Amino acid sequence: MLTREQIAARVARELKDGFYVNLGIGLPTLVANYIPDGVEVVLQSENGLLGIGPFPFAGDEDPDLINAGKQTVTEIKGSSYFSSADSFAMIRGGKIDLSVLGALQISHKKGEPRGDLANWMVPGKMVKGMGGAMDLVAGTKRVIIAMEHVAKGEAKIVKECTLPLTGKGVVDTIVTDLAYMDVTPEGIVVRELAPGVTKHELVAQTKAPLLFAPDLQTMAV
Amino acid sequence: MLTREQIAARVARELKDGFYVNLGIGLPTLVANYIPDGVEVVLQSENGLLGIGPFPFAGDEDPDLINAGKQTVTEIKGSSYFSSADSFAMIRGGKIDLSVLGALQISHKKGEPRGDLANWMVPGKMVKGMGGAMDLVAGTKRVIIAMEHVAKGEAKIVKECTLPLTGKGVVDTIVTDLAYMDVTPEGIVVRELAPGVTKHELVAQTKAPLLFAPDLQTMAV
Amino acid sequence: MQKVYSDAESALKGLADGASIAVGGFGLSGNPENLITAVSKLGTKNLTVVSNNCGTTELGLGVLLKAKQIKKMISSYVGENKEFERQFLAGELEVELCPQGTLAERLRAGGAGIGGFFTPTGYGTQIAEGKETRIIDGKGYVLEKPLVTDFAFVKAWKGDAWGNLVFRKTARNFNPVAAMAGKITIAEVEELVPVGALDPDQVHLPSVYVHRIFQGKNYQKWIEQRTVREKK
Amino acid sequence: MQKVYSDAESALKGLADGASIAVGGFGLSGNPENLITAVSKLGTKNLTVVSNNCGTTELGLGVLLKAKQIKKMISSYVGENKEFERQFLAGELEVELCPQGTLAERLRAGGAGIGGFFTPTGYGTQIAEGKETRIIDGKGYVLEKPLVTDFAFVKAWKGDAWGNLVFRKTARNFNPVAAMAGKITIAEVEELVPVGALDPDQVHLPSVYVHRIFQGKNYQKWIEQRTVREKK
Repeated sequence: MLTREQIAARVARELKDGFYVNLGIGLPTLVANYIPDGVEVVLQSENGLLGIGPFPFAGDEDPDLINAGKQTVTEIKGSSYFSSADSFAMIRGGKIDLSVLGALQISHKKGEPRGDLANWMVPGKMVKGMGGAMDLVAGTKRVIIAMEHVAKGEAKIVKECTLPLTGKGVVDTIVTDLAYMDVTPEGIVVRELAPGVTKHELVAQTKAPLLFAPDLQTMAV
Repeated sequence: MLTREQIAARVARELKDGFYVNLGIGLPTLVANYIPDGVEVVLQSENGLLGIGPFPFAGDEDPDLINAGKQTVTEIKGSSYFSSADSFAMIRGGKIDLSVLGALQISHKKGEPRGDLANWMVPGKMVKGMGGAMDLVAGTKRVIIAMEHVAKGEAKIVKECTLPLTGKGVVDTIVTDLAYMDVTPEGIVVRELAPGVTKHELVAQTKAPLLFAPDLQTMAV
Repeated sequence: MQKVYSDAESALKGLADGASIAVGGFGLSGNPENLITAVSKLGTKNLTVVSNNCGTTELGLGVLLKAKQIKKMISSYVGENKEFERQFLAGELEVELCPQGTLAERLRAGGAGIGGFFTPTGYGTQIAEGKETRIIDGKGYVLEKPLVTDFAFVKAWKGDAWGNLVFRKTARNFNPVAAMAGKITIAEVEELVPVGALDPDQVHLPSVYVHRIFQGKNYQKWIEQRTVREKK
Repeated sequence: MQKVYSDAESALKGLADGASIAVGGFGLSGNPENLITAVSKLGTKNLTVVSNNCGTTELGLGVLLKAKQIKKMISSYVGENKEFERQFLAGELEVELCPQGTLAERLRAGGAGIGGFFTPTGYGTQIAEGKETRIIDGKGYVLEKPLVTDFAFVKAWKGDAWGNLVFRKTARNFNPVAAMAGKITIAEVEELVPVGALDPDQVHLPSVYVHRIFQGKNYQKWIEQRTVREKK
């Protein structure tokens, strides 16, 4: 089983030089700490910044410079600022190469190229709002879900999402503490198992059919 | 009968302090020479400038600073530049107070608040394109047509436009060498006659019904 | 051209109960603080507010919410405000949740004279319920409508007396599109400069969108999540 | 990040006969001169070009038209080009006329993932023929579709190695929206600067829209209508 940090590190290996990337709040944000050497990526913040830098040094915080999680950040060289309309133009327009988000539930229907995602509300609980998540999953070229495989004993990869959807047919890849999985028209294909995790354990923790890649690997961590 | 300069001067009297105005190519451009004292207006150029200044002095021409007629111009203090999409956003969005254009034909249907305009093509002749005219008439708050009342002996104010329309229900006011007319749901109302022009003459030169305002004036020139 | 007002109170003339207001800002960043405070003092009621967030429980638009001046919110995320939750569950507050990009585009569309647009955002979700949907080139889209409001409140870094605005860093956010959507747009600025002081190539929002402008004061510029790293 | 090319020729790799290209510029102002010249030399044929104008008979895109490299033009105004008239009347050239604001918005929509939009422009005219129309709140609108092209050619004043662009005065015009619409967007700049040399608040077009960039040379920057006034 992977730690949250290890999940983030595995996702980071999907980054390619020159990628423009949007990282969601929480676990996905950690991906920024594991960008491979020699790979230059530009992090997008949907509130209007291309080129998020690290957190500022104490005393250097600028209330005019925050990320989408309302945290104080910095800008890198080569960054640019723009309005919310311009920010979501590039998101919806497919200009962002990769978006990493968390999930409450994921499901997949055979024949569909991508999976369904629910990550914005639980009926009966207070609705906080979807923020930019619906736009991000609808628009970015590739959507990777980074999450714990099971939440409070409940499987999150399910036959059909019962929670309200964030997007229909939007998930490309799922990275959890147990495995790396690609969504394909044939089904959810397990490509890597976390060290020490068996096929049997993974299947037991998943409420949707899984396919195992012929060249199934143990994940390098 | 008014000269072209006098037509422009009459249109200029419609300008109010603080107006944002777009002037078409040709006669409408002359309106800029007659802006009343104490009235501050900002001229918009649909290729991306708010705040057109006078022509440059010889030697000061800048190929990066032209108006929509591709003429070299200057910028005034308080001006701003923007993209074509942003330019037509403000035009379509009703942020421009007044647009002045020429016409080939104008007609009006009783009951409609505004008149129809044809000014971009003559079938059988080479089509040059509508440029920004269709957007301007569809979007600006008030559209004034500045033109000669008759072209080559043919009336331009007609019962129904026979030429392809630039806009349906878009003309508010018509200023010609013969008269000043407002388009109203009741019909085209003549408010001012040019000095020396009689009602009879005006009617003879117009192929659409005209109403005369109870307080019909002789135009001050 | 007379657009300069002495303060927020005078710039708000004509604001009446029941008005709709588009408000710039993302979280507490880039908020029109002076205008919000002035509306709080005025006590204007039954407002419909279009804003990405609704401040926090105690700050920003949260002040108007707490005083029950807001009848309806159109937002994408309101998780930072506990009072919002209470009023919503008690049925005291109408809420229209709108995806963030759709909200920004609807405000732009309102200012740009667009009658509606097809967006892929929310297709196949409950956001699309009751809305027209359509498959275009094999992809699902939802028809979304423009937003036009009676007033817009925006905050800029610098502005000139004609209303040309320049924003600073991510404090730009929703401010330009809120300005576009307002029938009467009021801008407050940290620094009001003379006409001609701004480089025309560097104006972020042309003056045509701003009807009233004033120099703001006592900016608090709150930080919601102060995150820092250690100097090594 | 590898976006910098040595010249127009190398930046054009992959451009093939039959490609569609969005080209920035208004008249001869803000034209990607180096790219147009390079395509002229390459002799690429059957191009579909989306550009507000088609240069003049001898300059700008007119060069490609004259050499019969263009199969179809999507433009709002082509009155400055006599050869255009000849080819059009002879049936050698397909033409799609599009109102200028609609053209700009279609390019933006293509880059912004909008599937279509309702515009009041052209309602009740022959531009609306064959298109869906609709009355919204009492006003007539036409549904217009986004434009996405294989390539986009844009010209900026300054650009950095990542592709952030800054334009100068009215040479900005259609360049930002052409850049948005291109699947592969190539920018030529008068001055290529190092990453970090541009103020992030003053970038007109973020680098995400630019895939290839090079320092242009020998800019002619033609003037179509040299209009001056006398010094008094």
